[in-house]
Amino acid sequence: MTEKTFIAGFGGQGVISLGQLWVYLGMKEGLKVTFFPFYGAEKRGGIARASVIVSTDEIASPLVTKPDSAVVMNMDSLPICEDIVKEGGYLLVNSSLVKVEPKRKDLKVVKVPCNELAEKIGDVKIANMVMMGALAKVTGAIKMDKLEPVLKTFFPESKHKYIPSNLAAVKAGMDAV
Amino acid sequence: MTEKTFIAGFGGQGVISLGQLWVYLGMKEGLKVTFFPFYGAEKRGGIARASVIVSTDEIASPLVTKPDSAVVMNMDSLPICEDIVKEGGYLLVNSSLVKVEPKRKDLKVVKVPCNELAEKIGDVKIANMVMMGALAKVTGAIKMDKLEPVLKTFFPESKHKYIPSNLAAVKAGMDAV
Amino acid sequence: MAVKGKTEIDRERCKGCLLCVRACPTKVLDVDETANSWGYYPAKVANPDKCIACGNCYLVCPDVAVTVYKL
Amino acid sequence: MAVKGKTEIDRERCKGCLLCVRACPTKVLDVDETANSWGYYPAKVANPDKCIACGNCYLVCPDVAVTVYKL
Amino acid sequence: MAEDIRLMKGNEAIAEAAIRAGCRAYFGYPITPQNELTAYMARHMLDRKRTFIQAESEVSAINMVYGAAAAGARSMTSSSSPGVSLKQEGISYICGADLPAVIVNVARSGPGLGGISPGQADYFQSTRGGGHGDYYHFVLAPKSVQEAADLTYEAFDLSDEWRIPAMILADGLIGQMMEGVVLPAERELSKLPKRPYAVGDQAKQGRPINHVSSINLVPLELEASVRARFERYAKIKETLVRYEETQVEDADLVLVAYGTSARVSLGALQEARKAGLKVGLFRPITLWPFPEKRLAELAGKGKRFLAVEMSMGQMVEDVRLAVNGKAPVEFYGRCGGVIPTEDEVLAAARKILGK
Amino acid sequence: MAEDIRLMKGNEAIAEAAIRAGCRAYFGYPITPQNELTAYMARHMLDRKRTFIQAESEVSAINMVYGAAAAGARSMTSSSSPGVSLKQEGISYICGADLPAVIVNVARSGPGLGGISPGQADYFQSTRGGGHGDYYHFVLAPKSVQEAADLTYEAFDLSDEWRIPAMILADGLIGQMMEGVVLPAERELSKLPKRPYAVGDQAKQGRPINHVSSINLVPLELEASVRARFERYAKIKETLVRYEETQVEDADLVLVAYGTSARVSLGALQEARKAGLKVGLFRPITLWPFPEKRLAELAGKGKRFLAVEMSMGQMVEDVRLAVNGKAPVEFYGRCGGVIPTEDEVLAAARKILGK
Amino acid sequence: MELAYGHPKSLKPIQTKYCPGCGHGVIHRVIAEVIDELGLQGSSIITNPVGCSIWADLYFDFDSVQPAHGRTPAAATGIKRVLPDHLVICYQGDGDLAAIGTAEIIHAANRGEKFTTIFVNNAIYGMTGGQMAPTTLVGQHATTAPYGRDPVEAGMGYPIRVLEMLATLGGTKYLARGSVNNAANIRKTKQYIKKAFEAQMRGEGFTMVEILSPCPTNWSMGAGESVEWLEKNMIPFYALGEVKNTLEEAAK
Amino acid sequence: MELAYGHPKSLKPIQTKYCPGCGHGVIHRVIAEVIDELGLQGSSIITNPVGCSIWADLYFDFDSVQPAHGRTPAAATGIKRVLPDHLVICYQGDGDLAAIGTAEIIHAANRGEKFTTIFVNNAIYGMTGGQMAPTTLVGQHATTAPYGRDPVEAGMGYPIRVLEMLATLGGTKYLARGSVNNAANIRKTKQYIKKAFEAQMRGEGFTMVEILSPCPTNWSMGAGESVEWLEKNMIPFYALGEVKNTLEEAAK
Ligand SMILES: Cc1ncc(C[n+]2csc(CCOP(=O)(O)OP(=O)(O)O)c2C)c(N)n1
Ligand SMILES: Cc1ncc(C[n+]2csc(CCOP(=O)(O)OP(=O)(O)O)c2C)c(N)n1
Ligand code: SF4
Ligand code: SF4
Ligand code: SF4
Ligand code: SF4
Ligand code: SF4
Ligand code: SF4
Ligand SMILES: [Mg+2]
Ligand SMILES: [Mg+2]
Repeated sequence: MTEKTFIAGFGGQGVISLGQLWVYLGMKEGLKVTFFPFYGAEKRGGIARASVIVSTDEIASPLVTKPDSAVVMNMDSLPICEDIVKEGGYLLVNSSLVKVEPKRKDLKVVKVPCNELAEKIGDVKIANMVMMGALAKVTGAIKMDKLEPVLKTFFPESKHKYIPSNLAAVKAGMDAV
Repeated sequence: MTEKTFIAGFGGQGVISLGQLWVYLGMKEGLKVTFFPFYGAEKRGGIARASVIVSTDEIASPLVTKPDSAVVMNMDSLPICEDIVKEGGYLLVNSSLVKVEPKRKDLKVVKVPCNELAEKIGDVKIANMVMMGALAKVTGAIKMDKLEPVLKTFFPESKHKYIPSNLAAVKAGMDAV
Repeated sequence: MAVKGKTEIDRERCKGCLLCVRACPTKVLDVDETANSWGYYPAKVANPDKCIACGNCYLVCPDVAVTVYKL
Repeated sequence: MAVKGKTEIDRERCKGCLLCVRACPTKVLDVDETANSWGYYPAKVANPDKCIACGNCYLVCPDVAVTVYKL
Repeated sequence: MAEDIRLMKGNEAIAEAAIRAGCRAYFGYPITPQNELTAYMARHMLDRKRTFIQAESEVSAINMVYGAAAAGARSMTSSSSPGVSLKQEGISYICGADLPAVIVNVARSGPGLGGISPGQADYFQSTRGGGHGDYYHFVLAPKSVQEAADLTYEAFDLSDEWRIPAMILADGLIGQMMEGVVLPAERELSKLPKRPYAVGDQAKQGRPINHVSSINLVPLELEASVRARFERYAKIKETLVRYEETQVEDADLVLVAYGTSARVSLGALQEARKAGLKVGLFRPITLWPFPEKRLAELAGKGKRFLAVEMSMGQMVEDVRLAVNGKAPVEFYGRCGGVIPTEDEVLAAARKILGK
Repeated sequence: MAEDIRLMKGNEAIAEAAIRAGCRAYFGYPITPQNELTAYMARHMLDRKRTFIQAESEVSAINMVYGAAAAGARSMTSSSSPGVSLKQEGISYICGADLPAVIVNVARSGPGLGGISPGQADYFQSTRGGGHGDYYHFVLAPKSVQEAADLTYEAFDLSDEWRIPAMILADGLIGQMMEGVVLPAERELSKLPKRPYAVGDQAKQGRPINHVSSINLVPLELEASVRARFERYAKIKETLVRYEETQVEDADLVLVAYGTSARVSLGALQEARKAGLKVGLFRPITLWPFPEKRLAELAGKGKRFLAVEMSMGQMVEDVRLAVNGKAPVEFYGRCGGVIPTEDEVLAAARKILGK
Repeated sequence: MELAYGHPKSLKPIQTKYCPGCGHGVIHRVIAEVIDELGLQGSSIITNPVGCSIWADLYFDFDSVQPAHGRTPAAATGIKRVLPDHLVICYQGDGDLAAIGTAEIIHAANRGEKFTTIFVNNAIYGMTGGQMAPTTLVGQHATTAPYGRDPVEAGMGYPIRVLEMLATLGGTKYLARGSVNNAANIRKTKQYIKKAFEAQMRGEGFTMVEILSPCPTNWSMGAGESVEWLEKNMIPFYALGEVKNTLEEAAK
Repeated sequence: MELAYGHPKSLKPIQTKYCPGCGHGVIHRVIAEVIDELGLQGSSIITNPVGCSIWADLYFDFDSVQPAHGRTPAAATGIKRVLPDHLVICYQGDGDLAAIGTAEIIHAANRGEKFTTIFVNNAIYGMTGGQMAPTTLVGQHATTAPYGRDPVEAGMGYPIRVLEMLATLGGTKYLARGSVNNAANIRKTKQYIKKAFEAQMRGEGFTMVEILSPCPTNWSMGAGESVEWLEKNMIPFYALGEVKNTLEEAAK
């Protein structure tokens, strides 16, 4: 199994932490993983992108140029993601912000109203966690069966108070698809 | 004709200017010339050496490692010069300062009491010019027939007053051998 | 107090730092409730009548998003 | 003036700068008329009796060619 | 759940590995894309009361390394391309003085300010002495975060053993990406190899005085010292060459690539094999000493070669020198911070194979 | 009496030729064995009210050149090996910004402080970008004082025409020796080629604003600009390669050498011919672009090659790359400031020829 | 209705890449205003440094040159010597000027190079993401001073008052320190810059204006908060005003 | 008969390569004397710069390191940080310290590095044959200032008073200027050096002694004459004495 995912959004949407946590979970499940952020020179705002791969085998190129799945967190990111997903791949769209339809017809489009679901849980900042739940569910790449203990090792002690809402967000994402 | 000469003495004996003037004269007589000083890092004192070549043909290596003639201006310089002069070459020795006999028997040793002759003319600093006269005479490499006009172009106006004594020194050197 | 002014904010140029709001002595300016196309919540002219054309808002604006007229 | 001194110059170490000669308050030192093996004309102790062991010659000598004793 | 694996950026893994290898003094100057390395060192070296200095420039940093190394400490600096150019004089000095040191280049794209995206166009500078004079030093090129940590750790030992600095040449992708890494064990500072030539504690050690320098104005003596160094180089070339081969044995075409390019090339190889093309991958791990013998051997077996680089063609010269006309050597490269894709490399391979 | 011949040091001849070529701004920092060059410039540039600055360092000097070149002036710096290492970042910038400039390296022996005697161990640094990134620049290697003057003079034109800096790579012997030289004619400053891309007088010229820079953070754009530069390189390689051959046609063994080594090799050749050995000499004048085609051609004719260098073997790699296995390439070198003698080279030649 | 304050001609009307509240924007505008007032747009050249202002060329509507990090004064020297009748502005950040470029600024100043340095002191490395600068205050946090700048135990050195240091040099003619924290200080800063540019055009010698400027991003603060931090911490240490003024005009 | 003044232990009894009358020799001896007096021969390290004193290691009888030109303070920083209990001496010429090494000395000083810099100011580049140094006086001739140093027309800059510049930095604890022109000043210079070394061993911060020193060769003068020139020209410009002294000992 190899799942190559391309994640795109704007700065502040938690694209980077989504990617990092995704591969961290993969690693904890015994998979090989890579995470590569796009690093620009702007300090605030602007685009945020990451290539993430989780695999049972050794990973060749860490750069995801033909993803199995792509995550579209905002409007701007739709064209680029649509452009590169492999034939028949997954396109996970944050439907809270992305209001247009993808043009390609071969893709398995999965709409997740991340912001709304996150807001329901009480914090729009965990929209990315909602998306992660959805991604796990549709790709099956990561089981997420030991999510809670793993989150405890990922977050520093001081942030453990956010774990319940994160768990809820992931669950909401899984349930939404 | 190619005359490769190695000149050695100590700093202050005019080794560098002897070499430079020698090649300048050669150049003015239409020869190809090269002059290469040994440059050390000490500022004052120490050894002074130069490789000089005058030739009717294009000059290959400017480094004189097997000289046709060698000029020994002081005691210290004798061993090194004796070491490298070619079989049967000229060894011109400043006999005012060099009191020992060369060991090699194949060389044409020419003794020139440069300091004494120069002092006679009135300035020990032109001992090097005495040697140049001798060198020209024994090697025949440079005619020195237009010495006076050439010296005028070599020396800046301010030093033209020294030309007569220089001429006298060269002549003394020629006459001495 | 005699001088009256009119201030314009370029919503798209504005990055919502609100330094102008802070700098305005007469509280003409305030933050807008809708974001511009970059996602910033720009400053807006909330109390146009109070403007005295002092230029403070223009001076402190890092994005030359303000124009001030004397009426 | 009570103190009497004795100065020695290391002829071979000396480079003939004559700073010691210049520095000696009592004119103990002078230039030598024969060169050392480097070709330098070193300083020499010309008037040994005048030495007051003030150390000036030692202090100014760039070549540590001077030794001064108190008698 | 795998144990003891940490998810780290390449930059951080290099830093942590250096600390565990016994790095006692780090000197750096900020530059993208290696800033996490310097930041990591700031925190963790200070925590351990070891020396961390943000130097006033890359030039200072490399010369601080020179001093610290001369004083006996395992020392390190890191930078990225323009900053490494500034270190060239210093590197030449370190080589000339036979000092161990570790230098990390998380390379970006040049020339000039260029861009901050990953690049491999510092190969010439790294492997052929961008500085003046006759010298070489180790150049180790990791392909992963794990290898970045491992090679950094080893670099300190190699460098100490041979009195030759070791450079880790990682491109920006290796520095910026995160992967799982198992970190090497922490070395005890007191058990690191001694440096009898270092300055310090002279009386305590009761030894003659030491002088660390690269100067010799007597040509024959200087030549002798250069030749002695080249004898060490020759021994290193015999014993320390390192590379990795993937399906090279039966390959018609061997991709030659290091670092990120090798990762991409491996992907291309996998695609090629699926398509029935006999493609192999030869990955130099030591760029200096370059695995020239093994490449020459492979060339003798009738294979063709395709060098893949994130440059306009630099390592390919070493491949050509190794192959020495015995087989065709082609080149595919991207530059300016563009990372080649697996498809592009596959296409280049297909073109050569005519399939 | 030959007319207009002046007896000059190589260093002085380079300086005077630069002035005559229209050098308007010189920036240097003292270093042996090129000090006469800086001193000559001090006197004669000041005399002409042109810009002479003794910079605070070599780093500053090359960046002053960058500024002056960007402002449209023919500009120059000179140094020797360690100083040239310090200029590598700046050279990379100049190349990245497509600016003309002339850089002189009167090379000594390294690495590190090394010695001050002549060396040729900066060949790699000069020809393969000691700085970071993909770039090349002209490297011209004079063999005599005359050629030092001529190549310097020409370097300004080449550099202006191609917007690529030109380096004069002369070893300390070329810089220090005196020979007769006929100097080129003085160029009128007002008639030098214009630089429409330079900054200054924007309103007067009524043009859009100019920006001189080497930065581009968009990888595809940066790649395009690098590729555009490499297209110029390709054209240069087609048209501007320069070399000198001596008795190569019938030679069994071709000595390949530049600068001082070529002079020594010529002497060895003469001795060899006297002894009836068919030895020739191939002297690259442009080290970049290297005369690889011609060497390949000669290699096809069954000749053998002996590269002679004042280094541990650097240019020999270019010879090997050019010959590409078609003929044996041997190497004879001295280093550390030792200049090989004619006898040594002859002996090396004899050994290869088995005579 | 009369325009009182509007976009200067010498600045292009485009969105900058600077973070919200970044001081560079104000400083750019003030420079452009002075150039407009002096009528020098067509004969001005700016050297924009490696730092956040590396894109200054995108914004200023006149010629520009982008030199290597810290070598801005060296490049400006080359430019000004070749084009002595131009207004040459050497724009620098505190990393560029006071760390890697220390030698270059000191010697350009000492030679009395006739360009004007605009020194943007934000007490941090902006572009590279918040490392310690030579001007970082004692105790201030940075990624490379994770426990705050510690001059003694960690040997990180003290914040450098650049103008006071340069004032010891013979070639410096006019050195002033402004700030962009409020309208009054921005007006003063503009006056300093104008004096410096005028002196440059009279060919007087080295002129420099240091400007205290917020970097909300790397100070990890909001824009307003960062202005307050600047006022509370920077201004007390970096005293505002003319540090040295030996201009002929001043002598009169 | 009692030895009053003799060869110090920490200096090898060999002929130096320095020119007759060169100040480096005196300075070497004084350093060695102080080290002898403090009993530090076995735990001292000197960094000898690129300059005429590049051979200092031949003369001093303790460990030494030869760094790249101008980077002497950077190397000394590396050494001292690794060996904090050693006496580390950073020996520098004026070209090394005040030109190419400007950034290095300023930042080492500002960091308060706990080594002592001995700064030999001979107002010229000795080793390379007489080029202008940053400390060359106005009007003084040099091969690169053939008509004399001309700060205005030729833009060659002014002689830099390094200590006065460094005094503005927080890390500097003790800065003094001596001279080797006569016995009295040599004695004073030795006191300065001793204070600096003692402060270093107490771990106080950056200490530096500048020493005015003749270079008869490149000044084209005899030894005696060069001492006079120094007295007449250098001392009036480079005032002797302690420029800054904030040592704990002084505070007491
Ligand atoms: C030789 C070199 N070293 C380091 C860098 C990385 N770098 C880019 S900007 C910068 C510092 C910027 O800080 P500052 O000068 O204070 O400007 P600011 O961004 O704060 O305005 C550094 C270190 C570089 N580009 N080149
Ligand atoms: C990078 C570099 N640049 C230049 C030189 C040449 N160089 C050797 S010594 C020296 C200057 C010496 O002057 P100073 O520091 O004043 O020492 P002094 O000889 O006067 O004691 C220079 C420029 C060098 N060796 N390395
Ligand atoms: S100061 Fe300018 S950018 Fe900031 S909120 Fe006001 S108008 Fe917008
Ligand atoms: S001009 Fe003055 S009063 Fe008017 S909005 Fe701006 S700051 Fe307020
Ligand atoms: S000072 Fe020393 S070197 Fe000079 S003359 Fe006197 S003893 Fe000799
Ligand atoms: S010790 Fe004093 S008195 Fe004696 S010789 Fe020396 S300087 Fe003269
Ligand atoms: S990082 Fe700081 S200096 Fe850079 S643009 Fe943002 S606020 Fe301005
Ligand atoms: S050149 Fe000057 S500094 Fe150097 S040894 Fe001679 S006198 Fe001393
Ligand atoms: Mg800053
Ligand atoms: Mg000096």
